[in-house]
Amino acid sequence: MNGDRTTRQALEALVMVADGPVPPHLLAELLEISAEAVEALAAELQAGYEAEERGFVLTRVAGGYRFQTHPDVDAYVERFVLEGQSARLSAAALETLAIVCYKQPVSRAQVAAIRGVNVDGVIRTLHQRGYIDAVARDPGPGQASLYGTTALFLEKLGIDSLDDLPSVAEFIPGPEVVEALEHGLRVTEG
Amino acid sequence: MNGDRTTRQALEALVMVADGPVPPHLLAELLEISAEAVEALAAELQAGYEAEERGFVLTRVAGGYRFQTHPDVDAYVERFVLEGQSARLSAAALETLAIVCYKQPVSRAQVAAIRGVNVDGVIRTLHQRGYIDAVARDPGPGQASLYGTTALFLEKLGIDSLDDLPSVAEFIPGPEVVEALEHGLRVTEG
Amino acid sequence: MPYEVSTSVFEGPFDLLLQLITADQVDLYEISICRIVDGYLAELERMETLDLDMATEFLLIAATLVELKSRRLLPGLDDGDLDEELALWEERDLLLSRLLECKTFKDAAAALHRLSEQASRSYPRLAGPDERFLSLAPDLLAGITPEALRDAFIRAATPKPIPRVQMDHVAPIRASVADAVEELLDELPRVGVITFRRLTQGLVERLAVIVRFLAVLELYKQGAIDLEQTERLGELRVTWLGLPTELSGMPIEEYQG
Repeated sequence: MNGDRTTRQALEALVMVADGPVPPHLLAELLEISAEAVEALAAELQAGYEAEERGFVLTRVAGGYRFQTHPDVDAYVERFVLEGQSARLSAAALETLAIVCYKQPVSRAQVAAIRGVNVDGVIRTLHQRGYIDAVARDPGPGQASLYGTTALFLEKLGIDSLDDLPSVAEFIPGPEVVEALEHGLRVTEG
Repeated sequence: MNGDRTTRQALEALVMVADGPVPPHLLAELLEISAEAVEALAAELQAGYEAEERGFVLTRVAGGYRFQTHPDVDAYVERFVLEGQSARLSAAALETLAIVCYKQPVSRAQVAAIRGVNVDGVIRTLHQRGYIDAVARDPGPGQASLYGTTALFLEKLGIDSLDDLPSVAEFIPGPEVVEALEHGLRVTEG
Repeated sequence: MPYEVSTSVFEGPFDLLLQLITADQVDLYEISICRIVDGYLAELERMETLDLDMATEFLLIAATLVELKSRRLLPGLDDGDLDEELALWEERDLLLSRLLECKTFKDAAAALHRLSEQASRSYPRLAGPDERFLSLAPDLLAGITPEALRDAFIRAATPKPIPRVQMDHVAPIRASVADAVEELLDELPRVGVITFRRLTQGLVERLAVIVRFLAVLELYKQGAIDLEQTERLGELRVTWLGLPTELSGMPIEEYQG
């Protein structure tokens, strides 16, 4: 049936695009079917991937469903993770991390506004590496994720808490300075 | 054959764990096959997903392969993906982008001359959103930044490279438009 | 009104002219230059900051259009100076090629738009490797001290000045050709003969001067005044002739729509 096919495709698409496990009840809600139907559909997909000898599997982990690579090809994935990624933070990435660190909780858009460039890729990398995490949601429209640093970040930096970070207050120009700067340099309406 | 199966599975797995388009040469290196073999394998996978009516597609975009959701189920995915969706571009931004795209590397002043309006704000927005970047400096006096489009621009359009864009010759107005303009601007009556 | 200037999609002087000539199939002969000017002025007024580049661009176009129009309104000028005639053709060709270029990129932009609309229906997987592989990835924070992080923050948070011309002193322009015509209708009958220079003496804004000039041209077209210029780029003398009878009473009705 057509409806079934679309539901199955939508399930695959949702899990594919998610950057973490998707809870079955959320899938049920989005697909407008029961949680049992979600589980049945997932089982069907799992069997299909296995029969077709796909390089990925649909697994059920603590938080829900997600795609993972097939254990048989772990060696390739390991090499890719080791070799395919840069070993150092770029200056731009370091600035982004610093903003998240000192301004947390902060949204991606806020970081982008400070840096003046798109930071999506950098935020994703920092998130994947576990240095930052979504700690809250913006209560405003859009409910953007607000990011903060993690325990791993503190550990890597060699400090016990954010209070141990060097203070920046005396270095940052206050709002009145920024305003004066902008007034002098920008075109204002007469 | 076993070797083939593993290679195919590894290809699927590598694209699955990548967080951006994976260039064929990197896949070729990791899979220890030729770039041509990678492309053939990818084409085979694409055909397979289509035949099986999967909810995802393997696309070639911005110089590499990545998994994307199938456009047919976009209504479901849209509801799920709240963030990371880039806002629509205004008509002014699109026109500026078209000029940068077809004339790159190009200076702000050159774009402004074509559009007949100041483009500072639009250029800044496009730069902030990561669609264009300063790629060179004008060797002449003033050393103005010359702009070009980015890989993110290719991703935004869903194309593999600038070569996939229609030639600018296709947009040059036809004789009827030229005639209408000539008529509108004719010097003498009649 | 034979046509509408759609200012809501106003994107610059070429756009407006393109729209007028192609979309609306309006002959330049029928376009009231003054209405175009007023459309622009209304738009300039709406802009948050005065865009001198655009104002200049517009003036160049308006000047070319005025010249083309006057050529056609006054066919007797055909046997004028050949150099002037050629210069006018050159201006026209320049304007034409810029309009064609503008149209080319408008259509290219539409194609880019279609591509991006299509692409926006398909969402990429960006999840990255799962936690089993994370320990393999190189430690990106190796060698980074808290001080280095602070310095990076200060670098990022220090506002970068955007160099722009200081224009606080420029008052927003509040003039329209219609207003300028009214002013002239008030002033000219009283003075009779006046040079254009004197007529614009009190005006500081270049744009206001241009608006006055266009108003003068409009009255000339109506036959209300005579213009005299003894040498090229010389003093322009404006002589009040009186309002043609069919126009008196409602002389500038045309501008109010």
